[in-house]
Amino acid sequence: MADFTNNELITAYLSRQIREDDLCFVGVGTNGRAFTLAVGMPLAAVRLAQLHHAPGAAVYWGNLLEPDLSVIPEHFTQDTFTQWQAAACPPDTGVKCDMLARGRFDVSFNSAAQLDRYGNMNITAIGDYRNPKVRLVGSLAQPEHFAFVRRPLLLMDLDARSFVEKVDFITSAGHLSGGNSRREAGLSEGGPALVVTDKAVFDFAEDTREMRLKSLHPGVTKDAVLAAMSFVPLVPETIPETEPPTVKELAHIRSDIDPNRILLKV
Amino acid sequence: MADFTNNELITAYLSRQIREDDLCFVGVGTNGRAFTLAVGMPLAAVRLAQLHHAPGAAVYWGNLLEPDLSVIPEHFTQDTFTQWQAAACPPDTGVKCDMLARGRFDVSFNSAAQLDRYGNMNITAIGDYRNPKVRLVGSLAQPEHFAFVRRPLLLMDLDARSFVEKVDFITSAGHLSGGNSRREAGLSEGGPALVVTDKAVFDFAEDTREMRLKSLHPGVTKDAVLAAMSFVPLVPETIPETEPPTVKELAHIRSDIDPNRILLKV
Amino acid sequence: MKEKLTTLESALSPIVSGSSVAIGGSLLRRQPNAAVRQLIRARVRDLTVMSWAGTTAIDLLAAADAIRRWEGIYVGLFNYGLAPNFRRAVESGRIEVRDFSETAMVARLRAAAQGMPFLPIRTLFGSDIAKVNPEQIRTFDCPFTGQKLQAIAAAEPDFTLIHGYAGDKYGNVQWPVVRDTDDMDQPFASGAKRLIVTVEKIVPHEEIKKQPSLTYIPGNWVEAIVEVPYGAHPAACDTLYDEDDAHLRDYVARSKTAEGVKAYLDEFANALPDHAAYLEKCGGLAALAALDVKGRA
Amino acid sequence: MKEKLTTLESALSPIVSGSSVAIGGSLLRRQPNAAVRQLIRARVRDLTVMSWAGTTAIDLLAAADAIRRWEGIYVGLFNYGLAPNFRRAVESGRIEVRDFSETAMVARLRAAAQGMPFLPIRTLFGSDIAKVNPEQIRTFDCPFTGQKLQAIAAAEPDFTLIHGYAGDKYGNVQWPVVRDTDDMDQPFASGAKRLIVTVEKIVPHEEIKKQPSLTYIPGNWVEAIVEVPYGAHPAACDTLYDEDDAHLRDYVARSKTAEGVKAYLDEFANALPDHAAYLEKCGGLAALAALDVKGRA
Repeated sequence: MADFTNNELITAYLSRQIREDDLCFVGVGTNGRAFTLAVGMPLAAVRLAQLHHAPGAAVYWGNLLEPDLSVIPEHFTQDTFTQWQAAACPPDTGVKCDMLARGRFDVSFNSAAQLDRYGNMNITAIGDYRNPKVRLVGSLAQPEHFAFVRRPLLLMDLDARSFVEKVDFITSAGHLSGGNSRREAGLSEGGPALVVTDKAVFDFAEDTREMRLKSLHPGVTKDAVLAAMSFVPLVPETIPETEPPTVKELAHIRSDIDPNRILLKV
Repeated sequence: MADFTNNELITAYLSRQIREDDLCFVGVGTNGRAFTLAVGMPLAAVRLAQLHHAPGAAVYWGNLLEPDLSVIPEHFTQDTFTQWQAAACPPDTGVKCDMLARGRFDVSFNSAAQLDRYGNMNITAIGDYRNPKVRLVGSLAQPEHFAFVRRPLLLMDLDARSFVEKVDFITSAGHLSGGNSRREAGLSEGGPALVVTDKAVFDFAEDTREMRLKSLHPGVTKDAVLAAMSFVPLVPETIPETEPPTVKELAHIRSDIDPNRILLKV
Repeated sequence: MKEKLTTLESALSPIVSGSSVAIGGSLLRRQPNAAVRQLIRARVRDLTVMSWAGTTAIDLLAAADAIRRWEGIYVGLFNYGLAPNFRRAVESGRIEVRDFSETAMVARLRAAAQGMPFLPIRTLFGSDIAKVNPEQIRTFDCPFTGQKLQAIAAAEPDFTLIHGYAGDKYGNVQWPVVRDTDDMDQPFASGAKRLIVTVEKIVPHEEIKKQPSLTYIPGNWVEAIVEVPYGAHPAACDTLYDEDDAHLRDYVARSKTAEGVKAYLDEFANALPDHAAYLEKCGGLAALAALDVKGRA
Repeated sequence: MKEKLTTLESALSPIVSGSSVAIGGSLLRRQPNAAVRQLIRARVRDLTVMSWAGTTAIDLLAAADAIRRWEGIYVGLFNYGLAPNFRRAVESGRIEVRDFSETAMVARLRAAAQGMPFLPIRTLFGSDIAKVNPEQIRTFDCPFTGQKLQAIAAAEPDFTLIHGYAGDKYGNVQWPVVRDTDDMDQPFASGAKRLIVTVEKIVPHEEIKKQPSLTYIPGNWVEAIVEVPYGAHPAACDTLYDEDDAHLRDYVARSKTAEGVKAYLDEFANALPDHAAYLEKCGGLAALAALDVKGRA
């Protein structure tokens, strides 16, 4: 244990969720830890999947479809994106929206200010919508991801302020109030599949659709996980350990994908 | 009289229907006389308007917006269109459709296999739709022109087979059964404005919306007109003569617009 | 990325009698004629065909008695007149037609691309196009304004066939900067279920990825890509070659009778093993180069 | 063609307090910031603003207390965090917001472009975005399938402001072949009622008409065009110059308080007569050239 970093653990875990020919949505924004969560680890995970077991896996990143992930630049200014090579760069973002609504995406990487027991997420407002305590960014395509992507993967650091019993505003409808409520609302099956955090992985119970502790990262206790959440998830009797990265996966991450630690920096 | 051709007369007449800043739809197809009617005289008329009184008048031609009409090539093969210079060439024909539905077009030039008393037109089928005597080309954007263009101008040679009491199939809804029927069907005001033929010009009566003889071309009699129609249009007591082209208009047509008689050939 | 480069035979083999097929191109541009000749060779029948302004591709299929139903905005031969074989088949009742005006057809393609069962328009009030087709064109009330609108059902063909300029082995197809854009190939591709693309030329992916915004059909949407030089012949591929006037005149002349066009089809499709043999039959690449326009690389 | 080249002052003078204005660009690209500073100088208030992913342009307007209502998919400062002034104004109740997800906003823009009062989506079932906005998002039944869909009302702003790369005096605006296309400027332009465009550079029409397919905003749609070099500063114009990191950091720091940003606005907008003075204030063209990326002609 501990001959890999937490980010490497998460990246390798995520990469194993990606299957051959999957089309994966990755965001473009932010910096610092948020960049690592929203961009760095997702890109590294898809690239690892491409090198390791899913050569046909593809990314839609910004408005670049199948960008060349073989070389990662040091800095991400506008011109980095402008000059990035890719298979396609559709005329406007509407094309990506159509592909979402058409069900062409298999995986998305998502994170939120708030996530609740049933995987509903909020990136719009903390407090009352019309008189918010904190106005957040809005919605982007996060509602589309939960509505249309086959396996949305949430990637968030575990924190009692983020993992709440009920989100203040449902930006993206997850499993709503559980059970069959998502289908009854008019949404297709799907919705959030896994929540991958810095301490543990969660899935959602097949029947109630409640968040359920799926595995603990090496060295993390159940109590440490529960202490970092504002609600108590389903906890099975035995909780397996999150499978650590293999030597081969680590070699890919360190030598081929992110030798300069741009993607998994913080 | 007769120091101008019939095509010159029509072209000059059409050009006077075009006002400053009008956006005009012109088609691309066919050859021989059909080319003169669908492409040649319309392009020449808009160009004449640009040179004469409406410098801001523009054409949408094929998928070229504001094509350069200053030089007309000898032949129209595909490469002629490919290389034609224009202000814009939108990504697909859907853009033109949107502009039509949005009401951005002022004038269109139309012709049809059949046109009836109320300006309904047919380019789809002669006889029964499901068992036609003659299958025609379909519809193209002709329904859009009558639905959305402010002043559709019909340009057809007068012929009893074309000017019929009732079209076999309403491709484009003109004034339907007259009176207020067009509005009652859900269409906006507008519809066919003028019918310009080789013998006479028609408009539509304000109240009944019946086709009405508006002017006779120099040297043409009322009887010659009626003999070339399968229905009797409204005929006012006095019928003016179609105003002939001026010396200035003729000079533009002959020297500037169509010196090689490509547009007004047949 | 996944390699999708294959042969015409293999790419088209999933299209069987009874399939529905959208066919790209417009007027005399980029008709997927090489693909159509392969379908004719394969004796596919009873197709439901959708098109924008269809010309040679539709008329050839009609001549081969491969179409049961057609839906679109136009079938004709542009400046060569009406489509003789399509016309004969419709008039004899062998092909059933449903006409759509341009905004209606655009709505159908966009609905499919957007994953919607329909899109609204307000073009066809009073038109018999709507009257004869209540299955695909219905009046409804706007949920906001209450005004009458027309719902147009999405186009959902089993297959979509498009002929493009250049692509890579992963199926990414690019257009040149200056081109004739008077068509709906990108919307057709956007809404396709199973998209089969023929291109004039396969180029290295390294060329494609330098100018990703020229990719109008991403390989991600494509099931199979095939290299077929002069794949639109006797129609044109804008920026590369013009329509073959002599061939088209001959085609029209021989299409005056069903027997005449039968002989044409035997000569130019059925008797030939593949597209290479077709090109030889047309005089070979040397003869076809006479159709090239400046700019062909 | 009609000449539409004018000054920023003249182009924007029709926009008065209470107008609704759609603002183009996305994230740190092509924000029409020069135009926005002119609106601030003109003391326009109570705007209803629509945007895609809005950053500097929206936050500047919020800082100047010019916005009464905002509708769009995002306001923030991309990798510079939340939008401090927009956030403050929303939290204090001075700006009312209505959020739209991306497919919803796309539907709004396309509906406007297509002359439709709405377009359907099926994204927002179960989302509070629909719940708080029955005026613009309504459930209805598909006229064909009977399935539940959501109608999204068309975006119908009085004015649309877009910053582009290069255009001619007739208002035809072109993009470079390789560019960052992650935005909705063309759909915004397609549905605009009164479209005002600023561009980095005015070029001769003769250049434009050689490559008409690069024209993404036809002059026919444009009411006024204005040349404003570095018109997106401190944001970027992809292919020409990058975002101004130092300026943005300073802006964020000064935006910690309402007083701080007031001083910033006085300094960079109110106290300056025009865009030329702004460029001088930012060190002049020589200093700004440090932001240029290779390819600026």
